[in-house]
Amino acid sequence: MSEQAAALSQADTQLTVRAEPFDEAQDRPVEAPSEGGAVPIDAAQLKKTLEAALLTAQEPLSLAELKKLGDAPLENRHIEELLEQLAKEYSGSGVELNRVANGWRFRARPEMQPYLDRLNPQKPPRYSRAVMETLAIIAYRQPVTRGDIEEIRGVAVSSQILKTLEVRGWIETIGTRDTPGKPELFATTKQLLDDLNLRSLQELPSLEEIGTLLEQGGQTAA
Amino acid sequence: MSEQAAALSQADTQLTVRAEPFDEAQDRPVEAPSEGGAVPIDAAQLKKTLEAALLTAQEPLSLAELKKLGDAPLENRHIEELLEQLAKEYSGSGVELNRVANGWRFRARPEMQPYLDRLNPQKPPRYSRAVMETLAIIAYRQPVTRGDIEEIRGVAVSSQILKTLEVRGWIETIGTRDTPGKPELFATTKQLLDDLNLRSLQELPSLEEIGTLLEQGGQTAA
Amino acid sequence: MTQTDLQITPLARIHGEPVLEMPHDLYIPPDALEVVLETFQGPLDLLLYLIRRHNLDVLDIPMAQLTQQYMDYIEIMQRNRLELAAEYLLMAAVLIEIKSRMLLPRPPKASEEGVEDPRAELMRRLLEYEQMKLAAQKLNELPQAGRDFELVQVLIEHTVEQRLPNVAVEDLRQAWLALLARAKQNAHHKVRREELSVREQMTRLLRQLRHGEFEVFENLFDVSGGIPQLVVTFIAILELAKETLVEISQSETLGNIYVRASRSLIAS
Repeated sequence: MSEQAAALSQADTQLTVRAEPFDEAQDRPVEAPSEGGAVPIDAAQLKKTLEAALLTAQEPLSLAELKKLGDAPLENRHIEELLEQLAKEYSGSGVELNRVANGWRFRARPEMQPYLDRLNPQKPPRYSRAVMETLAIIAYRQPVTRGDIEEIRGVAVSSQILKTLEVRGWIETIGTRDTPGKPELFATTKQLLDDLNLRSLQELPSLEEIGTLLEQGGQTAA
Repeated sequence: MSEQAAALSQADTQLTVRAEPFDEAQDRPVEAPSEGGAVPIDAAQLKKTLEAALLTAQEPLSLAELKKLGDAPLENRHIEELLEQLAKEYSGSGVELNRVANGWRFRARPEMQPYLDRLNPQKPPRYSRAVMETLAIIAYRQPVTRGDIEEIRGVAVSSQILKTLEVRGWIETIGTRDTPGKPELFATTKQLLDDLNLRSLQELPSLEEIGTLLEQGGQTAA
Repeated sequence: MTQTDLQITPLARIHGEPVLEMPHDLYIPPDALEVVLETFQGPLDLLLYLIRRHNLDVLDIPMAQLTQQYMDYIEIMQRNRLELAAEYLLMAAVLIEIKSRMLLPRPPKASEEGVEDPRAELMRRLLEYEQMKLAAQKLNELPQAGRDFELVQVLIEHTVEQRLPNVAVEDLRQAWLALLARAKQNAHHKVRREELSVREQMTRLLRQLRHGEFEVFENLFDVSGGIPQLVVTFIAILELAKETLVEISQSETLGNIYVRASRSLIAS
């Protein structure tokens, strides 16, 4: 680390253009001199800075931004060369350096994702009680209108709830009831049966059975 | 990349213990077999996974969490060995792998900061003396009540100060003192240590080291 | 009153210029004083400043001198009508009290037992505060995440689409159970138990009739389903008729019976 620091402070003071460009990887003069552009002296140092910047950035960094990291004006191709070297250095690692639309950025290799998911096991999301009850009502009492659902639940049913179930492909409107306001009639879809792994609605627990369950709780059935 | 994927899926299926441990770096049998412990076969693969996890994590990762990345049960020392190897591999780079209070995490080397600041000129505000003094008192005298802090500082401590530190995640209430009014007891968090790149409170500058006016003035201590 | 202490931190900066000591001239711009006042963290901080600035011995504070200086300071503040925190006035009282106690002759008996120096408590507090003040400086010098170094955070691209909740049959059962339980509490919300198969057939029939055209009655039945199925379908049709969801018509006696969805049912 102190070595690092030393290298850095050296870089701070030495950033002038060296006449003979060095191949940093091999640390000897490059055979073919580059096309006369100014070569940043401490390419290794600059590469390290690019690396730190890219690893800490939350967004892709454009070449224009990356250029700010040099102490002297830099040409795009110099930066790009270094970025390609970096990308190569990371080729055996768990992350990769990619060029994307708005610049360059690191990302975890997609193959790593199953492992990384173990660290953030997203708890499977759950539907609210309101959603589940609405679904149950539609499943058991279809076709029903929103009014029917509200009557059974005893509370208003938000459009959001129905929307959630519709977007999921579990309910659909199959018409309207011929009463004032022409309320829409909701029914469950085949998709729901598929997702519940049922062949038909009759495979849902029968209401009789449910009633029994409830009575075990010491209450009288309605 | 597809090579990567192949390697990974191979690792998935191959995770049994190999009789003859391989030196991954050289890919040939190791001379001295390890002390009879189960050696995770694809150490290189695991290291890559650790690397990806640590580079992508938002928080330091504990050994317990890192263990989840292995396909087979792992011993702490195996993980630690790999982490140390990783840290060494990054020693020449712009970032470093540190162990802090909550586990292991990568950070950009502090020497990089002047460069990184060019990309992100807005710095977090420096805290006022009042905030820092309050933090120091909580850090060195914890657990303390607001009254204790006021006693030491000789002035009222505004709720705003405590709020600032709480919101930053640096202090928390860990209970109440059993005196009239049941004042809350404040202590510092692991987050504070993480943010200061420390493993434990003992790594804070010691009070002896800090000294006082007394010694600075060259006067004799009582 | 030596003024050689070079290590004093500036009292304040006014227009970028460090103010190292209280101005001696008669006129002190009030805003300057306000800045000065703000630089002190309280009476202990001010006392420490005075002690250091005048090279006083913390362990043997000349109370008369310190008190005088402190009072001068307070007076300037008050003369300029700056609002002084109560703590500053309280400290003034403490200092005067200590000073007066030190003027009192010590009771001979008590001196043998080593009566506590009236300044002891003040000294203890000054030392403790100073230690924390220095500790705060040290803490502030430690590299801080975000301020002095950046944390690495590489993107994980979550290619998986948004996860949807899983629902099991059991969840539906539980939901219905909850409804039933509630319905029982409110007796007027009667939940009838009904053959599910009828409702299922009702939905199936409505779907079949969606096109809005008349359908021959017989075509609504799936003969392969067996007799129970036929019965259930029949009941479903009656139920639909009852709920005015379908119209049933027969143009002549013994002629074909046609069924179609109510006009309103036909989704646009």
